[in-house]
Amino acid sequence: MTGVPISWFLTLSAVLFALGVAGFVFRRNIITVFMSIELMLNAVNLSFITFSYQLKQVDGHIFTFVVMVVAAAEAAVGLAIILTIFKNRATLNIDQIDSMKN
Amino acid sequence: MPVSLMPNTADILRLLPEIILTVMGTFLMVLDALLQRRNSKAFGNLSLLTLVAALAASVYAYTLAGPAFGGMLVVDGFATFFRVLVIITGILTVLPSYGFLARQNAETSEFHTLLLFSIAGQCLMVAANELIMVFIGLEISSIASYVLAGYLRDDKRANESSLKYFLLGSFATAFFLYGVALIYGSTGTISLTAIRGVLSGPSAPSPVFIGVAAALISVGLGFKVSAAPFQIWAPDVYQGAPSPVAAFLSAGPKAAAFAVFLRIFMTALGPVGGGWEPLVWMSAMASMVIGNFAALLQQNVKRMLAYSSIAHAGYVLVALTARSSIGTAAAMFYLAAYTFMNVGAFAVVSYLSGKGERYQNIEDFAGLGQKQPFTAAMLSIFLLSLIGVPLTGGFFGKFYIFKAALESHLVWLTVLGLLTTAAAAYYYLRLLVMMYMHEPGDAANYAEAPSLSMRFALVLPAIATLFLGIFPTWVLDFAGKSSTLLK
Amino acid sequence: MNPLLLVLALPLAGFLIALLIPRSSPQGSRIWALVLSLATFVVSLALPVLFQRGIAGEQFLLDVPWIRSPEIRFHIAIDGLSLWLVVLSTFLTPLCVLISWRAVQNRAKEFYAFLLLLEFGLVGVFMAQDLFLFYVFWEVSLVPMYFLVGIWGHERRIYAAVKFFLYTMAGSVLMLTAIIYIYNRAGTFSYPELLDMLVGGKLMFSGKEQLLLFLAFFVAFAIKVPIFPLHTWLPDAHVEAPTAGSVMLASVMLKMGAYGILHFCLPLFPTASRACAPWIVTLAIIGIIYGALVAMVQPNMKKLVAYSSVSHLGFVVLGIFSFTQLGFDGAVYQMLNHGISTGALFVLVGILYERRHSLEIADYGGVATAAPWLSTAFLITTLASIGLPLLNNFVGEFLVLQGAALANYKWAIYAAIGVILSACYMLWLYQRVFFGEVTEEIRSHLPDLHPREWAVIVPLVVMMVWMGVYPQSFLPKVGQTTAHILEQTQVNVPFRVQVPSQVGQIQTPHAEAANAR
Amino acid sequence: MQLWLIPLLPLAGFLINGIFGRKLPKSVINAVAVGSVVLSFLWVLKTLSGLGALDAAYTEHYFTWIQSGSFHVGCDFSVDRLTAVMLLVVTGVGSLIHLYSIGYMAHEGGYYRFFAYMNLFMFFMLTLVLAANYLVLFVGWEGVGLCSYLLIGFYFDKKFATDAGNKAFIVNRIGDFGFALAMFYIVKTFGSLDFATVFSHASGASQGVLTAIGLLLLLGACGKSAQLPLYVWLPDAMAGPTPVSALIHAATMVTAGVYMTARSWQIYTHAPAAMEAIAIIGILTAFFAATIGLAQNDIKKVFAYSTVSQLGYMFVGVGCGAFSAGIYHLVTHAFFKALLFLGSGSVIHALAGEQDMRHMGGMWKKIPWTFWTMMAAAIAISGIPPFSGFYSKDAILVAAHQHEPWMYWLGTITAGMTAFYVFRAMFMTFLGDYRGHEHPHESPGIMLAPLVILAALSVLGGILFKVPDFLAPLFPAMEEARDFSLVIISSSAGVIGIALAYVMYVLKPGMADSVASSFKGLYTLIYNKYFVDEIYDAAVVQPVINGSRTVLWKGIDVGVVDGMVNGAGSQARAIGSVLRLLQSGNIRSYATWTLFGAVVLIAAMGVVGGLR
Amino acid sequence: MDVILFLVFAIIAVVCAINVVVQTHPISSAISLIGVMGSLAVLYLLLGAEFIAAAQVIVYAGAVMVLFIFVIMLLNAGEETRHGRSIMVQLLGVPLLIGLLGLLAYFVQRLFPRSDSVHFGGFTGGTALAIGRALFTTYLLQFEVTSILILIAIVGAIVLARKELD
Repeated sequence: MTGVPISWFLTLSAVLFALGVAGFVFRRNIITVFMSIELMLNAVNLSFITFSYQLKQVDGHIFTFVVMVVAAAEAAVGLAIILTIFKNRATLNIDQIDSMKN
Repeated sequence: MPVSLMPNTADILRLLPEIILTVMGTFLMVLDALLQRRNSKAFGNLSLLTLVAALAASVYAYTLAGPAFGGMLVVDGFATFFRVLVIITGILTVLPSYGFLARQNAETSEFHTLLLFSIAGQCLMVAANELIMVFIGLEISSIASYVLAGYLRDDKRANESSLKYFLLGSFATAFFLYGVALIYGSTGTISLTAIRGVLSGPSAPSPVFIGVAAALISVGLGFKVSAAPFQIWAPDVYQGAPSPVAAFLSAGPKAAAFAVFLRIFMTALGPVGGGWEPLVWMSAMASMVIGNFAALLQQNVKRMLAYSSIAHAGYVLVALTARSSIGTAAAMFYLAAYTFMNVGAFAVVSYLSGKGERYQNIEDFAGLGQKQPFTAAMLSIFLLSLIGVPLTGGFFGKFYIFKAALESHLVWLTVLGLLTTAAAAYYYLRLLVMMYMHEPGDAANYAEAPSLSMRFALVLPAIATLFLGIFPTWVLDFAGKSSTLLK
Repeated sequence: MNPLLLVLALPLAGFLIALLIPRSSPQGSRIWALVLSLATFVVSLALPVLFQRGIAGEQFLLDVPWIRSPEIRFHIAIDGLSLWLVVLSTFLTPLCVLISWRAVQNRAKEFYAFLLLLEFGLVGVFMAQDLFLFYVFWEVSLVPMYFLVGIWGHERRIYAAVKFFLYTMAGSVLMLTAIIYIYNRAGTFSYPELLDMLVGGKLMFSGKEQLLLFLAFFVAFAIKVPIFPLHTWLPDAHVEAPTAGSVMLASVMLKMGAYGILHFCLPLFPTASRACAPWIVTLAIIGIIYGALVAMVQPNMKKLVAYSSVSHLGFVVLGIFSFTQLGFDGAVYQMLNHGISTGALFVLVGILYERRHSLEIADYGGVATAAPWLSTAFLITTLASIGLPLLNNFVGEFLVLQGAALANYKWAIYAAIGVILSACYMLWLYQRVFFGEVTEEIRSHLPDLHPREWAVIVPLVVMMVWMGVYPQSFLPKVGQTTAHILEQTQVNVPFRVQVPSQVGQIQTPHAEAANAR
Repeated sequence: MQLWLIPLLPLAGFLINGIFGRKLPKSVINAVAVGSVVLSFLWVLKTLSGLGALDAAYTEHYFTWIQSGSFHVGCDFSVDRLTAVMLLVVTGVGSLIHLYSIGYMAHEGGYYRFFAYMNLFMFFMLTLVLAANYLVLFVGWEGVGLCSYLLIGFYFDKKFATDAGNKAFIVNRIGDFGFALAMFYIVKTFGSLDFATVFSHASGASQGVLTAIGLLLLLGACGKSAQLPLYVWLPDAMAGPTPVSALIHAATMVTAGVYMTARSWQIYTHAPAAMEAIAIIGILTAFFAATIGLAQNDIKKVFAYSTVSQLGYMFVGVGCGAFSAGIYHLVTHAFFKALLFLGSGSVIHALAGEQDMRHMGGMWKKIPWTFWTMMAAAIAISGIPPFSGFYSKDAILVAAHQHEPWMYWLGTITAGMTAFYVFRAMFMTFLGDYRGHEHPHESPGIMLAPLVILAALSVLGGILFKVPDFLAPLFPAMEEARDFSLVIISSSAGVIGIALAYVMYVLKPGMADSVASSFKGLYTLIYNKYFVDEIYDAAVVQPVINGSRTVLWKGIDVGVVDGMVNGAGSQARAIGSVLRLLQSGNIRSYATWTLFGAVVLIAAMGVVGGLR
Repeated sequence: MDVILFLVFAIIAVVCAINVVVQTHPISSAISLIGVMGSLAVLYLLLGAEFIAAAQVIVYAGAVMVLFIFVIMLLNAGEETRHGRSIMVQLLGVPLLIGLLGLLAYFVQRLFPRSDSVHFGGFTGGTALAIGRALFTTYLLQFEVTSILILIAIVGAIVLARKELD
């Protein structure tokens, strides 16, 4: 019976990762940028799961689990930071957060 | 699949520093909630107490060195060295923070809580012997420091630096994770020692692949140690962050991240060293050049120190490029010296910057040598050490690093490094010139005599800097002994 | 108690204690500095007295471990070469204290502290027998001088100070590289051990290694000497420095370079030094003539003296690279002579500046009428520095040129032109400053020497005459060491390196790393 | 025999007057200054009498001066007949001139300074002649140069004086340059500087080497003895007080070159080419300077050029191998030229500083003593028998004829010109009627006494002191070919010169100007000393100074080298400012940069890792 | 069967991901991100990671994304504005992305040429039981330490977001 080649999964994760990067680089709304990071993390998770399937191990799952927790924590803090930014500048456009340069 | 039963006491004791830090951190938080009228000094004293206790604990933990929690952690000389280092960094951050926080009339309890947590995270990082542990430690330390960077939440620059640090940090972390995933996928394990086993074994994956994974990992770690080409965030974040925090960021996470760097690359990826050496080599060269040259034009002292910290990361990477236990020892020694001189320099900045951190520019240091001779003298020691003048830790560290580099026949890397040192002298000298060769300006005139805690914050690192420069043997031996453990 | 250690420790102790003197009492600092530097000088006089004739190698050896790994030892000693340089430093420091007595008013405390620290560093440089220690002192002497120039200097002091610091830094990092490299090859920093290993064949440098190491050392030293074209920091530093700074800089610091070449470069890398000699001698001769010519057209007294130093130090280098006994002796003697006479010149210029507050030659004229003794002292110094017989420089220049002539007669011809030119610029200077109609303001602003200045000038003049009339009280001790160096540099297997081509074929770091492992 | 006393007495005088002079009364200064010189004169006499025949050199070693390796130079003095002659001349004439100075300088400022310098000069001059090796000789050599510098610039508030001093010192330096190089070559060849060693081995050395040494020494001699092309300093040196001109620039120092070459005769006899050079330079200088002398109006300038010219004669003597003749002329010249200078000094003194002969005339009535003594000297220099000048000049010319007839003829013409311009000076000064405004008065006895003594010496010196015979054992003998025709021709040249002068300046005073105007070009050329100073200035001095300023200092030093240094700095800053562009502050740019780094590293790892 | 399953959800994931990137309104990005997560959850199941799949839906798609949407609403962030620009992104953005994707994909291909393929039920170690055992034995420490992480997140959020007391 035909299965799905491992490398397909991995490629998918690579694609998603790249798309996450793209979102980070091209989107201007801070929140969207932040979501792109989540996308990247998901991509990585997919790789972990795939590998642990291939290795028949649970470690990858644990790692993914931890990554999820971290993502949640980061979300909490990150959104708080975004709040303060918005409070101080009344904008979510990432291009306007560049008072410090050179 | 290794199954360990419930942890025994030894495990707990080896984890003692982290436990103390977290427990006390939580306690501070609760205390803050309970106390009606809060006495801002008390929290500072408490966290100092905690840190000292943690210091003692980590020294004690060293007496029963060994792996803990089924090899998730390993408490060895190396770990202890860095635990002590980050905890000292914490102490040197707390000392100047008294006056600073008072000046900015900011909350103190959470500051110390977060600081303690972040240090706990770094202690975990340096002791971690397994990638999940590394990752968690990294995140604990990072998330705490994201918040710390934006601690003055009504300060636009603080917000901005916090956001930049956070977004780019997470961005880099994602790369790090991807690299870890690839390592895991190719070696089938996440325990560093096990990885080393696989890589040195018969069924080792192609070094090319490890190289790529290493590259991805070095994105994350390079970001944390602010090594080129991932240095770009550092100047903005350091400038925006409150000075004590900037001091902390430039030393604590950096040291911890370097510890991880060393553990992963020397221990886990050691067998395929030839594969990743060019990586570190390029990064080192870029860091030294970018850091030193960009610093030449900075007017803002915090930015200047940021660039200098980039350059110093470059020097440590040179030691890593040597790929020898001597090199590791050199890196460890240099990080120690760097911590003292850099945190010391930042302490002076936070002392001088005044309310709302008005005075951050080089001009503001004018005439400090006449108005505040003591402070100026201390800063001069730090600057001379950063330049690398003999009898200071900075010099001996560089000397030891380049010795290691030359032993590994990295002649031209050494020459380049030393030449950039010479160029670097210029921007440190500008500060000396300002302090001693110009007439006092506002900042120097209005600066009140340093408080007791500030005096400690200056004298301790100064003494340490000179001690490392004149009697390096003791530290060197320890570093040398523990560096061999990485193999 | 080892006298060397005492000579080294006194200034350091003096420095530390000077820091404790309250800044409210500058007089205290002055007196303290004077007392201490005099004490140091007196102690240092024990060295030539106790110095044993006929021992070429190190004397008053003190060797205690300092850092365990890499093994660095606190290893100090002196030989006939460093003996007089040490004494020179200790001799000049009290004079510098005296000459700054009134000139330095603001932040006197720091000034004298730095002066003592400087003495410590300089003396240390000449004593260190451990390469690492040598480097330490080399750099340590840099810092106080940087501050002396930068804080108490004239208008463009900051530019000068930074330039001075960076120039030296750039050179010394190369030296550091070489030192480390040698350590990695030989496993020791101890200079005597290294020599033994070289002699015993336990340590061998390939032609290229030796050449590159030699150059690394040489550039560092050449900047300090300074050798044309690395000299441009000197005029600025001299002009901007306070009198004491100029004196210490010209009289002692420049000697660090020449001393380094003679004491380290030649014995460690005999073949390379001999191979490079022609190139270096060419530079030295260019320096001699060039320095003199440029000095001739300087409108500023200190600048003039500075360029004259470039010219004089050219003789030293010429003597060294003539690889003859006479050349060596002459070079060493010339170092001392230059120390005395140029030091004196700076002192006298300083005295003029204190009175007239100008260094421009054009602002003077007819001083001889107003201040006859000052002019006499200046005249004697001038004559000394243009190498008039019976005054010190003559002996040195004669030996150097004679040595050069023995090595290659053409060198002597070219170099001797410098002797003519020196007369031109010095006498012209003297004429413009001291001769001519005396203006009223000169007459009123230029009192003659007062006792404190006498106390500075007389010793210097006495030394000029003594060293000129009876050099035998100095030369023999030097000779025994230089003879030793000469035999160390006898290369029995001469190889001809074509310097440019050799330097050209430098390997890439990758290649280095690759064929290393 | 404490030879060292001879120079040290004047040195003591110098130290005493130099250090305490300002406080001392004139009488003490005189006592010290003159006393010391006279004492050393007496000591010379005692020494020489004690040394007896002096067939061999008598040497004293005091201490090793310089030692390096096997090479060493001692502080040694030695006396042989040549030295003896020089010692007598120097101390003798020296004493007289010191005596004279008491009167001459009586009203000058810096009295003590003057005598201190004079004593110092005596010290160095005596060191020079007593030296037993080249280096000690060089000490004296440079020392006398120094003293002449100091004394020429004695009136240091006058620019021309100090200029002249510098000129003298620097031109001498050029000579010393040659001398020094000669010494280096000697050491290279003989390994020692002691006369004894060098000369005893001279025959062994190759001719080429000896020629080189000889020529280099000659360069030194040319500087010191004001020969072509380095004579330019001597005429200017007249800026100093007249006794200085007499002592240093006529009698003693300027003859040092002759002494030195004669001293080194062993070298020269083995280097004919060098000797030829000496002779040619000598004769040319003699002629050349004489022509200039014809048209000078400053009385001291006249005698200055005459000195140059006479020194030329001495060189001819040495160059032709007639060393003793050269020395002989040196001695007699010391007498009459010193006398001429002192006499002119007395005239100037009488006229309160007037030096231009056009403002003189008819002085013989007013200052007869001066006139008659000077007349003796004038006749002597013109080589009229039996005056001293005749013998020495005659000896030289005879030798010249044996060597190269054309030299003889040129010498004879020069002799005629010498007679002409000396007497021109005499007539313009003393005869005719007074053209000045001062009220001349005869000088005091203390000044006249030396004049008289010197006059006597100029008259009888030739007969009394047969220097050649005295020196005969020292130098190689020359076959004596006394050809009276030569003698008559040469001395008659002198007579003609005098007669011509008498005609032009006494009988027909207008004639001189008409002659001058008829040979306008030639006259202006001579009158302006062939523009040599101007040429040197334009050809050497200015180019060097301007070149150094514009090219070396502003160009290379400030421009190129510092340009590069500062350039490096600005380059670094340029790099820095490029890096600043990265730091745009924009998070997305930062992310892109980070991404860039990541991609580069990954790619690099792939490539390095051998990806294919 | 598996292949179809994979392809369907892979395509959904990619499309949604692209949507995340191209949408200019954060809400639509957030919605499509949830889509990605959902489809990934299915793929997790395919890979035998039951527990993670569940967690993915509950924690990620549930809690975290809700938080996001909440904040978006709170700040009522609308269409993103176009101030300022970044030359760097415009110049390097696309090529770098292509480079990254190319490299990653290429390496992944090169690493796992061995075509052991995935089919449902090929690995059943991902049950809640297995995960739980691992978490409370081998990875106990990690599990405990994550709690600190959460704690910090709380403190941090409070520090940054709470109202000024004074």
